[in-house]
Amino acid sequence: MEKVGIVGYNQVKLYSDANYGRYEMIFEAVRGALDDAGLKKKDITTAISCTNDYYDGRTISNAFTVEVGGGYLTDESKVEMDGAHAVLYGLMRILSGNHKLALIWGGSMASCFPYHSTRLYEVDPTWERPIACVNDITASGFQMRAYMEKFGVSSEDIAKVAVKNRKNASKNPLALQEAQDDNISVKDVMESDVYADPVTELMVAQPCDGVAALLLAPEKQALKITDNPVWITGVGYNQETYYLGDRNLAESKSMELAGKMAFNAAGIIDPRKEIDVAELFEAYAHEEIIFSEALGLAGKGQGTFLKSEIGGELPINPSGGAIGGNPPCGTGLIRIIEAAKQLKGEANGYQVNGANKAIASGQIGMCAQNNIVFVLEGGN
Amino acid sequence: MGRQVAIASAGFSEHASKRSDVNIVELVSEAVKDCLKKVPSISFDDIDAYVTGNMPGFEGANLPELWMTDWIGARNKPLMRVTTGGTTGGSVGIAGYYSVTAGLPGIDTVLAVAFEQQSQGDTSVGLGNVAYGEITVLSQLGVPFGQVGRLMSGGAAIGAAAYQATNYMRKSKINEEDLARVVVQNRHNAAKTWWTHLKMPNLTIEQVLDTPYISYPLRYGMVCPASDGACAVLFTIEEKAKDICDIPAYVNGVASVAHETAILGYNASGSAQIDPSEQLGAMKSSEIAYGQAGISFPRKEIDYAEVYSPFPNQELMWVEKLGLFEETTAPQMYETGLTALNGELPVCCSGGVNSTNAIGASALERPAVAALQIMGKAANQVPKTVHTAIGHGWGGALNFCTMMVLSDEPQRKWR
Amino acid sequence: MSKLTQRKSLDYVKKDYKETRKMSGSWYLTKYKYKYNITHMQPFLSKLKEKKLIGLECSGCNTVYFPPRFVCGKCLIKPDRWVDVRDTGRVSTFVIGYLKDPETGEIQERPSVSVHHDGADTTSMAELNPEVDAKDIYIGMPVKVHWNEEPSGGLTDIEYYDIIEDNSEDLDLRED
Amino acid sequence: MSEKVVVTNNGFVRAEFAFWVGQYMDKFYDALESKKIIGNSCPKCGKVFIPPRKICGGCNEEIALDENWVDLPGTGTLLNYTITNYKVSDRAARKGKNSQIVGIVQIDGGDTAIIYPLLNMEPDVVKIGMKLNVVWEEKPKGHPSDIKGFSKV
Repeated sequence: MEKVGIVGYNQVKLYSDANYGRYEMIFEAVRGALDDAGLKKKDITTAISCTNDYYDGRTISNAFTVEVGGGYLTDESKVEMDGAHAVLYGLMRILSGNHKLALIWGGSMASCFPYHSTRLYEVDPTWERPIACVNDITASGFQMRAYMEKFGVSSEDIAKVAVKNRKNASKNPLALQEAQDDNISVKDVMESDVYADPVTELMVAQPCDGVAALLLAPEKQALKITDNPVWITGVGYNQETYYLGDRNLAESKSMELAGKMAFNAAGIIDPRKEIDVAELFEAYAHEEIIFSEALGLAGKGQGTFLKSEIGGELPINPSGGAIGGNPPCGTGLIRIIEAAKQLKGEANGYQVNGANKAIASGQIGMCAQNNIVFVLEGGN
Repeated sequence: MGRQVAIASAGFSEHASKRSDVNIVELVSEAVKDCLKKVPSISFDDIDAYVTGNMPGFEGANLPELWMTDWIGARNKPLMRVTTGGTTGGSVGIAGYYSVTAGLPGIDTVLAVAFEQQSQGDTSVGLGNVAYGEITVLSQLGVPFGQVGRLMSGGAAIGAAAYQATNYMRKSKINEEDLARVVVQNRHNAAKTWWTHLKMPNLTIEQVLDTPYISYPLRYGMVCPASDGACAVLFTIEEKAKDICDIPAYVNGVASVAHETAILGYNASGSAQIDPSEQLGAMKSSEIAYGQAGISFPRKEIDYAEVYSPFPNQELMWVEKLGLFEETTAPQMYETGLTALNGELPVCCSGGVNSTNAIGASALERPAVAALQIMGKAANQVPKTVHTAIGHGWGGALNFCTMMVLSDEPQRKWR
Repeated sequence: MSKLTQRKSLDYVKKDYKETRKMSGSWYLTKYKYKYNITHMQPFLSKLKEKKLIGLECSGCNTVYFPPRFVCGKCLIKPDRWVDVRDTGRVSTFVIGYLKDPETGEIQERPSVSVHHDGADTTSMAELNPEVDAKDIYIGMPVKVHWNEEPSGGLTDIEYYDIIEDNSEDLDLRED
Repeated sequence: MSEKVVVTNNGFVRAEFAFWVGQYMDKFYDALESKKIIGNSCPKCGKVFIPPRKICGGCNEEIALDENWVDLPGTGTLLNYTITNYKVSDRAARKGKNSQIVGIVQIDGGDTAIIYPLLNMEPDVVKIGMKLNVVWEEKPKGHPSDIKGFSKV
């Protein structure tokens, strides 16, 4: 795969109930990304948005975002998954050679919609939805218990991930304020209210308001725009089967296959050694561990032993991850931006030293049914 | 740089107002089955990735692609979902094209699937819901609720399209008979295609004009139905396509340009599209797509067109905007039979969206039918040989437009 | 809306499918909120109170947005120049809705128009004087704002639009 | 610029949906109505699906509508469970006072599992691998709620 450059990005600060209009937030993210790259509206040749009709409360959620989202009279489309999938589509468009600059934006305002109900709409409407026993809350409990049972891991070990991510988030000025806590302990996490046993409230990535935007350009153009682009050298995405009763929730088959595809594209043989930093979209603390195992960053069942704090052997989510703020449709995109920041050395306060290769992931579905992984490399 | 892409096969489910015998995923599997039936050498194992899409607000299921994983053979395969309202199908097709042309490792053959089961939801709430959010602003700015409702009532069930029709009719100085003629041609064509919804082999212009107005200038007999149905299209690289089928339909140009929303505007701030039938987005789309395909004289070079026209005035408008006819001349072309099945430039021989409209699938059915016409496998095959054909899609709030240019020859000129 | 209108469809070749069970579900949009930043509307609304119309002009492309707009899509910047807009304009497009009166069951013609104000580059949805016969409306018809007697600083200060005499030379405009 | 004015408006409609269940699920609900659980099996790999499906995702094999039906008992094994106070509906999620135990249950003779509440149980007696019995609604009406849940054998 040819490499594609990330030439600009921007993320609006995450709020649980933002004093922003929807269009205002989109505009701020998009305009900021263009300013970051020093470009104008007319430079955009394709715009990909990522919103969801059920998150925006309207049919065709992108019909009215054309102007504010930089899509006016450009080759435009919308991916209705995670923001990271929108980056995938933007990447495909750049790789086709048809386009010179792709603008990708994604996000939503979780303060404006009943989040758990919209997640319930994902459930099979002819079978599981009428009784609502399957929803994102119970699914998270099943997933964590499946992992703990299979590998004999305690919930304290998993709570450590939440502690690490919340501490990291406190150093990230754009993270959700409610998630930032520098003094949090494992005990605090364990003693917070039960979400879906064994998951507790503080292990959950809280949905919030936020929009992020990213600019992609082919190699030649990227070097004209900036001296120091971040390169996307590999991508992989995959979807596993649907019903929770059919799946092995202790592992993530789709993440494993997505990782294989991405590492194959980027020529990575031993991800554990070659990757310096990872930004994974963990909707719950245990997902970070399951994903790091699926990606080969840790052995099966060994994920909790990985030293993943900033300064550790393989820092995961130095920005605080999705636990540091989870705007639906934007989270995966923010992971890519945070990974790019690490590679450019722009992560003030939570910089991983000497980071040159990073991965970033996005997901959708119950227990991360569909996953996507990007491999990013620094320019210098 | 991008690889040459071809359509190797396309399939449909039966369309009807109520496919009450199947659920969403079973409906989709019917189209996938029909698609793969036409290419016996391909099995599910040969499909490397999937693209799907629908208009979720009409069906009440969020992210339905998760549910249908097993029904389309996508278990443990890469899958992406694209939705853009009315153009969803077209966008899915374009995403299928980009998935193949991008050359991601291991992805050569992609199945694009689009569907809609409208009988499950309330279509008028679904359509109105495009703008409900914007309407709430008006009430915030001091407009009483009742008046907001009245403002919208003009558009009502068929939305801003009626505004467009008024403008088009004035510009080309046509009357309702000209509109009815388009409807009659479409419905007759639909009767000859097995999967369509409104099959009316004996419809006459008088019958259409006898139905009441739904919203001036459109009558009930002229508007599209709400259908249940699905469509699947198989995209692959040039080398493989040659092995799979005799005549692949090469994808030589794609575009999906968005203009701003007409009539209401975002934030309810009005619209800069003074004439909603102007359609800069469609013109720009066709310009880009023809440019990629190396088409300089669309009128001469294109042999077959499938345009997205839920309403007859749009069919007339699109064939002009896409450069197939001079402005305002389309109605005469329909009158002389130039666009009929055996005419010089057949248009919508599947009956078009006017006869079958499963919204999410409709815009994918256009390039699908166009590709089948090139392959010589269409249900209502035109007698002449089709070398170059276009499949067009329209949607959003009058503002999205997708284009796909297909040909029996790969476009070697590019790159 | 369909309940309010007269419905008549044409016969077609139908195929019947087995009717299976239905599971119900709802999309509670009543539980949704919609957030809008209307800061840019404030000067416009306060001018309405003085029975004056102003639009926002984009300094990138000089497009005058009326009603004012938050972002100019062409330039992707915020328009920032206020300009006066006249209270006259022309009908840029229209439709006529046919709605059943809920009490009498009579079919009523309800025109709905889009007005392009002189001095603005955009159109807005509007209502005509209720006394206007729907059959008389044509594209390009000149109209003038009929102000509400007691303006309150809201969009309803424009009560409706009156038809004014068409003095354009090109009488062809009236042929439809 | 003057002070920022952000307005928040509420939605005002509700869209109703009626999902066709399809002929496979229709048969399944017919069986539930007579307090029976049925599944169908893949002709290729032999996996038994509850509820029945048209296509086996593993083999991509279509299962004919009138063949391969399997009658199943009202007993099963607990594979996984969770306890939560949240109640989610199409409308909202609420945190109630009482907690509910929800389990993934594999019906004996089936290869896929279904998710239902565990009834009349204290959290400390719930053990993965325990045997369970179906608890039927008194008047089944061909709906997923005909199975009220599962209780300990």
